[in-house]
Amino acid sequence: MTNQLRGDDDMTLTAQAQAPGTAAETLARAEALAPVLRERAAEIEQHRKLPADVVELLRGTGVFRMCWGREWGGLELTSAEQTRVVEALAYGDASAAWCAVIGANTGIYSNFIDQATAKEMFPRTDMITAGLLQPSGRAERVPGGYRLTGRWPFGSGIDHADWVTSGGFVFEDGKPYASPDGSNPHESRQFMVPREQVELIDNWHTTGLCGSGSCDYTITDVFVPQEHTYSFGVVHGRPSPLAQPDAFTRAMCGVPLGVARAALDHAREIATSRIDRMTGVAWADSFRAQVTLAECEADFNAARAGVYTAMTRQWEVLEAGGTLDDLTPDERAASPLSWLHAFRTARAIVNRLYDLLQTWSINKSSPMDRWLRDTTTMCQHLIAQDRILQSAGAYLVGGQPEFGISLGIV
Amino acid sequence: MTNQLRGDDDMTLTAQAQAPGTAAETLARAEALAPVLRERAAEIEQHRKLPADVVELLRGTGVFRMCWGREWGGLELTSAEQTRVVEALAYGDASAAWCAVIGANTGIYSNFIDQATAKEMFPRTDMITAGLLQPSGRAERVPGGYRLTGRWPFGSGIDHADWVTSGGFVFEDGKPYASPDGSNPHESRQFMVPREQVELIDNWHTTGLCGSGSCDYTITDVFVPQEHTYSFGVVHGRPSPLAQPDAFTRAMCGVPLGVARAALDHAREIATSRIDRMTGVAWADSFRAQVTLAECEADFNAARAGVYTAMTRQWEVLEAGGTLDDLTPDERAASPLSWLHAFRTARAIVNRLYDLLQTWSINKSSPMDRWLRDTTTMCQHLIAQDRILQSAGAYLVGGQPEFGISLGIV
Amino acid sequence: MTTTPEATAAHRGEPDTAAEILARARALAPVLRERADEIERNRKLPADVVELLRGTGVFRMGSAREWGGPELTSMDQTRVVEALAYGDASAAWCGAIGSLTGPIAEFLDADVVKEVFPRQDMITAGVLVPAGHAERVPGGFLLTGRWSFGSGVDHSDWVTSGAFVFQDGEPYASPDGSNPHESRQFLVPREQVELIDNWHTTGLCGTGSCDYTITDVFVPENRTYTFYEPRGRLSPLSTPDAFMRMLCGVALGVTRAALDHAREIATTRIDRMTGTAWSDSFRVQVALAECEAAFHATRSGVYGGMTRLWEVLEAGGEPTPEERAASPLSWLHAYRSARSIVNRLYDLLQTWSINKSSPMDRWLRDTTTMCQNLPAQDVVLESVGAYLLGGTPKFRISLGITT
Amino acid sequence: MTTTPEATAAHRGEPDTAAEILARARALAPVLRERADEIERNRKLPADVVELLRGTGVFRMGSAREWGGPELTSMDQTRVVEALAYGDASAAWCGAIGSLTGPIAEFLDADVVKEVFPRQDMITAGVLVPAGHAERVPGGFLLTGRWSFGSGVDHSDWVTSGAFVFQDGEPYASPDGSNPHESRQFLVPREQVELIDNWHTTGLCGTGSCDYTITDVFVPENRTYTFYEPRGRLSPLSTPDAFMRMLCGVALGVTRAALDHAREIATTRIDRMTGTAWSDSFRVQVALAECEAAFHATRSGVYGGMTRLWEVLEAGGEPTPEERAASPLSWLHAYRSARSIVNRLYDLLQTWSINKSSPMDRWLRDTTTMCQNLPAQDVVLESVGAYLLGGTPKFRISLGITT
Repeated sequence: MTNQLRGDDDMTLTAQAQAPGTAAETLARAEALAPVLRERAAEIEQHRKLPADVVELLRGTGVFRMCWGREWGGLELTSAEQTRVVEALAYGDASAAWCAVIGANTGIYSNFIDQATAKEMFPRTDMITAGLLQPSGRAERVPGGYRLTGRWPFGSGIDHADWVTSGGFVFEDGKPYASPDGSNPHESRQFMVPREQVELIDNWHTTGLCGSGSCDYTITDVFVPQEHTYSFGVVHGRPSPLAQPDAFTRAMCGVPLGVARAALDHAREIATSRIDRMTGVAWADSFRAQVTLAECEADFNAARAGVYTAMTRQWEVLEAGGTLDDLTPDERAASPLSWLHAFRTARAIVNRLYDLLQTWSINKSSPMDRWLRDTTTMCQHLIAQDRILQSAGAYLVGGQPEFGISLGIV
Repeated sequence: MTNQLRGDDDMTLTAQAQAPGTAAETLARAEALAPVLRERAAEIEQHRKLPADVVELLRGTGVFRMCWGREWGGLELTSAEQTRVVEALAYGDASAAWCAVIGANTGIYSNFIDQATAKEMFPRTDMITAGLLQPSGRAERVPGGYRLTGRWPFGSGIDHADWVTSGGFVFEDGKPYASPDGSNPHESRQFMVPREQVELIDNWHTTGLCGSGSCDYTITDVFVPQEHTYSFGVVHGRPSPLAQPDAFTRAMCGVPLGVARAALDHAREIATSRIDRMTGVAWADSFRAQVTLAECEADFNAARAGVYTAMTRQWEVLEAGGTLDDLTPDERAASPLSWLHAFRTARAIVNRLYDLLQTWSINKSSPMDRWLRDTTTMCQHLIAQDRILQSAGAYLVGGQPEFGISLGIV
Repeated sequence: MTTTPEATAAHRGEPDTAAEILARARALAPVLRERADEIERNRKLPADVVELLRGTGVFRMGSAREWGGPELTSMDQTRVVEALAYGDASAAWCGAIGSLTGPIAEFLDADVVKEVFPRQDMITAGVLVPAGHAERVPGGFLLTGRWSFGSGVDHSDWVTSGAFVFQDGEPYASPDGSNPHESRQFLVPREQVELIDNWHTTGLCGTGSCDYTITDVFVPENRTYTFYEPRGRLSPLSTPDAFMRMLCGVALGVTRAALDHAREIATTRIDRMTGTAWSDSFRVQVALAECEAAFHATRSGVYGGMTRLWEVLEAGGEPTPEERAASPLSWLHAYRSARSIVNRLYDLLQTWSINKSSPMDRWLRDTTTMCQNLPAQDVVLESVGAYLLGGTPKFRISLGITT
Repeated sequence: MTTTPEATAAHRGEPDTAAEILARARALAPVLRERADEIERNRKLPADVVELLRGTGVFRMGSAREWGGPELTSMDQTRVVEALAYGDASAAWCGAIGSLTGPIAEFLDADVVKEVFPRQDMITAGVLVPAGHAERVPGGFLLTGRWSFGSGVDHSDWVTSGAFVFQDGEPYASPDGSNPHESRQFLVPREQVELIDNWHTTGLCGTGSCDYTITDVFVPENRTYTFYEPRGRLSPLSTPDAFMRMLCGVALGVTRAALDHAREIATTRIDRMTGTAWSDSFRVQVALAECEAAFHATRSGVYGGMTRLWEVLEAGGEPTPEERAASPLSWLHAYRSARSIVNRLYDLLQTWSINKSSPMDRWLRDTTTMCQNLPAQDVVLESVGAYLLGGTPKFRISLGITT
């Protein structure tokens, strides 16, 4: 009843043999899948990665196709539409939504890869790429490509991926390789490797987001052809708002927003009917419940509006053919700041609601337990770290951002 | 009734012709003076410095004598006793208490000055020293002393002082003067100058602490004899817990603690009798008032206990002949951290109580208005700045403290 | 010759578009900033500042097209108030309050509107809370009472005041039994109102929000109204919460001003003790970025909720509970975030904030005082919470509930 | 031959001083830390861990001298609980709960104490909230009910449970008219209690705080008691709030452990992206120092308030309202500060916190769960606020009010 993320569409899951063709249909399927994900959340958590059929359920919503351009047969959703889909999935389960948004980025990566090669690599637009972009591996230049070796942490969804993308520093004859144009004393690139050539290490035992399977992985002396490597500084695809270096982090904040909305609805539903045992007062008439819920709603509304406002403005400018430099500094900083704010606000809301429900929260049978752990864990992701504040703040006052890519500065 | 700082002593103000002889008597006089200060708070604020007779009322409590050793005829209160006296005065008025604790430090400075000179400079132990210790002036070495010139900000209570102490960098022949032992490439010292040789600049117009008269002042080419200069690195007086470089900042946190207690008592008194106009519910039965007041009490108790616990432990060690190095790192860091925590907690409490009382707070006739502005302003003092956190944190993890003196590291 | 009211307004050179009013408000902001100290000391707006405000069109921005007004949306009105508050909070506050003339006209009969508001830039001020006593007499009421917090009453043309209705000294119940003790709003000419000079406050000092009294003044029946009976054209401005919507622009404008001030300082300052540039300092970078993040979310929440509510109301629809709730929650969030951001920036600038010559001093006091205003009080949270949980909201007007 | 009980205890090698118990608790902490993961997975204390705890003397620390116990002050008891919690929160929680045997003895007749507690290191656990039904029968009561959150019941010797008293199926009123429906505590041997395996929680997972039932068990009159009728020597431990005093040591011990853990890491870590040592990072320095400041104040508040209350009670005095209020407020403050500090440190260590191999994961979950325990709930604030304002406190026992 209070689920703002639910549409009126009563599409059944069986209808999904046919791929969705519109943003509305994808969103409707995501909304329809949410209760299924909610029911399976405990199982997903115990599995410590998505069960194979859950991956297929996600695929059926079209989420993995949402970032691909129309010319590829993709859905080409706007960032705002993508985020709504992610919210809808996270309303069901955070780990599933996390893997969904990671996998959906495949369409974005394709913009940075040689287009003919991309067509070979991705015969279908619902294929999944996973991996860690931060350069943690070592790539030795060899004729026609590189030999890649390394260990990367946090490979969310990698087990069910088709391709693995990994950041690596480039070496030549064992020495750091500098960019020929002198721009970078030690170049790093992204390397695409088929899933089969990657070894997983079963070490994803965490406070929350337990089902995302974000384990470490290794790649050992694998040959990667030059055309399977790319850099976010060079666009090969059609210029579009999604062919931008910050594009792949935009929709992630749908995960905390969806979880927070779920927790708000859960707490409201309980508060609507509960009676305080000690005093006999209905929670609906209790100052404590009223004020806590209203404060959380206020924070949620602002955090969510901040995300969509920044995202919509950015899309307008980019779609009109502009670049991120055409945004005002405030507008440009607003993007990463709104993501961080969504993560942190979602977690604060879940903490407050956990306390509102007191001992009703602590049992594993309550979703509050999982949401508390999920939001705490996702706030440790780079996107919610102080480094994002540092970078945006430095950008605004003329200092040196530690992590410029969050502002689309490559 | 709820005034925890008030004793049972009903000593009248007229009895104060006789100087107090004990900590208890000084505290009792401070408590007796508090209501007088409260009544005159608006006048003190408008005056932008303490009226002359208020200075005399403070002198009558013995506060200015509290840091002097017994051998000087002083009261030699422990740091904890001093802080209680300051709390009692701040319960009446923050600006008066601020000037009191500044002036009271005279007895501490005397430990670092040649003792024969100090006896000449301070024929009485209720004389007042004020000034800014951070080196902002320039002192040229000349035969027998220095010629001092400079402008210093924040000279709290300087107008009614007998002596002015000011930090200055030392120069010789116009060049930075290095310590002969090589320890300091550019030496700085404290310079004691009679009040008459100091010019005040009437620029103390602030959010709060308006009555402290903490204006800028200048000293222009004044000769300061060598023996009227000192450094906190060299003790001339009898070794004592007060002959320590951090001693003069210890009791300052009595000001925010006294103000917070005053605000708590004020809010409690009001909440005990007020009825909510819209609903007819007594505030005494209102969840909002109950929880706000109790949270503020909890925070206050902890902040205050933190101050006295650290202070008492430090005193024990120092009185037994130990040094600050005999404290554990945690104990040593606890001192400046507990001061900062008292300042910031007091301000947070006053803010919450201001909101509890809503439109009853905003009028200048409510003390909440002044307390809000006072606590906000005092939190900008170095003692409550992030620099203190940085210094204590760096000390605990082996980094470089920016402001070591807060930890007694000269 | 037929003349549309818009043409008339344009003919007189009065600002008649959102863009024009907003541009004039922005142009006035630096003037207001310069005069902020004087406005504060005056404890009410100086007469010429009132005229400067009038010149921007702020007082007419809520007037309907059919009366010759520009009828700005709530969003545009809020932008105007923000722009003024960027200059001075007290001036913007009085600007927002004074702009209620237009919306109030929607609750009066057309002939009364023509009589009392011959121009669209007249100022109505007053206190809506029923604090007075109105005795029914032939043709109207005898009004007596004392009201608190009458922002801008001194420079107003008309004063609107809430009062309980009595008949023969007894509480007057609605004839239809819906209300055991009716209350109404009463419009009284400024000249019949006495001011009490008691506005001495922490902040918003220049709003002149003093108490006022009205004593035995006859108010004709048709100069009284209730928010439950709009008589003009129904519009998103004729619901009772419309009066409070744009007021939170004051909080947003002050915060933006404080952020810009702090950023400007941070760009050039060097830390004396360590020699580090503030632009390279983690402390400064993170504090500013956190404040920007909070501000961006807060402001987006205000405009996002307001735009959605406007769309629904304009289409004649019924807002969902979430849409209704979002509106007062976003106001409260604006006031409280403004204050917490200003506090944080005040601390960021440390002793550079405390002097009266720094605008941080005024902004701290202004935002603190604003947070004591009804739309920022806990009662809003309590009421919205009750509404969402099926309890009984105390402050229903904030939710635009008229039934 | 006369033997004092203390001598006997010493003879048996049992720890009989605060110093000795504290030393043993500290020595056990690293063992508990190593076994924390196993304790958590077991969802209750493994049997040998219970014996390790027994060996420290924690279960006997509240037993009076006249029974051969060491009768630690509340402050010393809290220190012991802190020391255990430095190792593992669940073990410390059960240690604290199990130590209630001594205080409970003060509410029983001496001959009953000799019978039910032949040794001072026996464990009593259970739920004091009256959730059961006790029918008066000749010589005692027939007890039936289901209780939630029975921490440590599985390894206990005796189970104490609150229940409402009935006579002939009707609520039983106190003969003196003071209470329309009396409730009492009932002591039942562990064997007569059934456990329900439903303790699956966010944190404090190893406490085994599952539901339990008692069905139609006869409890002799003299194995029942109320906290309003102490029968032993009056002491600061025989007031009803004494049961909760030392429990907040769990929160303090966990926080100290987390602080030490974070400090140790911060001393050596280098930021990968910038190459800056954490020991030189403003972010790290300030976060750690703020947490230390909050911890120091919180802990001082607990011991300061507790010491003062102890002094007054021991001297037979009546605490002031502020002294009474300080006690439950300091517990709540300990739980809530612990959690906020652990959250802050969890974020400080970022992705190094999330893995189950980091103790931060467990401490985050433990402190979150602890905050849902009654002494950390808003009802404490509400009750203390009501008490200080002259309203009606709901949770009077936290204030030690028995009248």
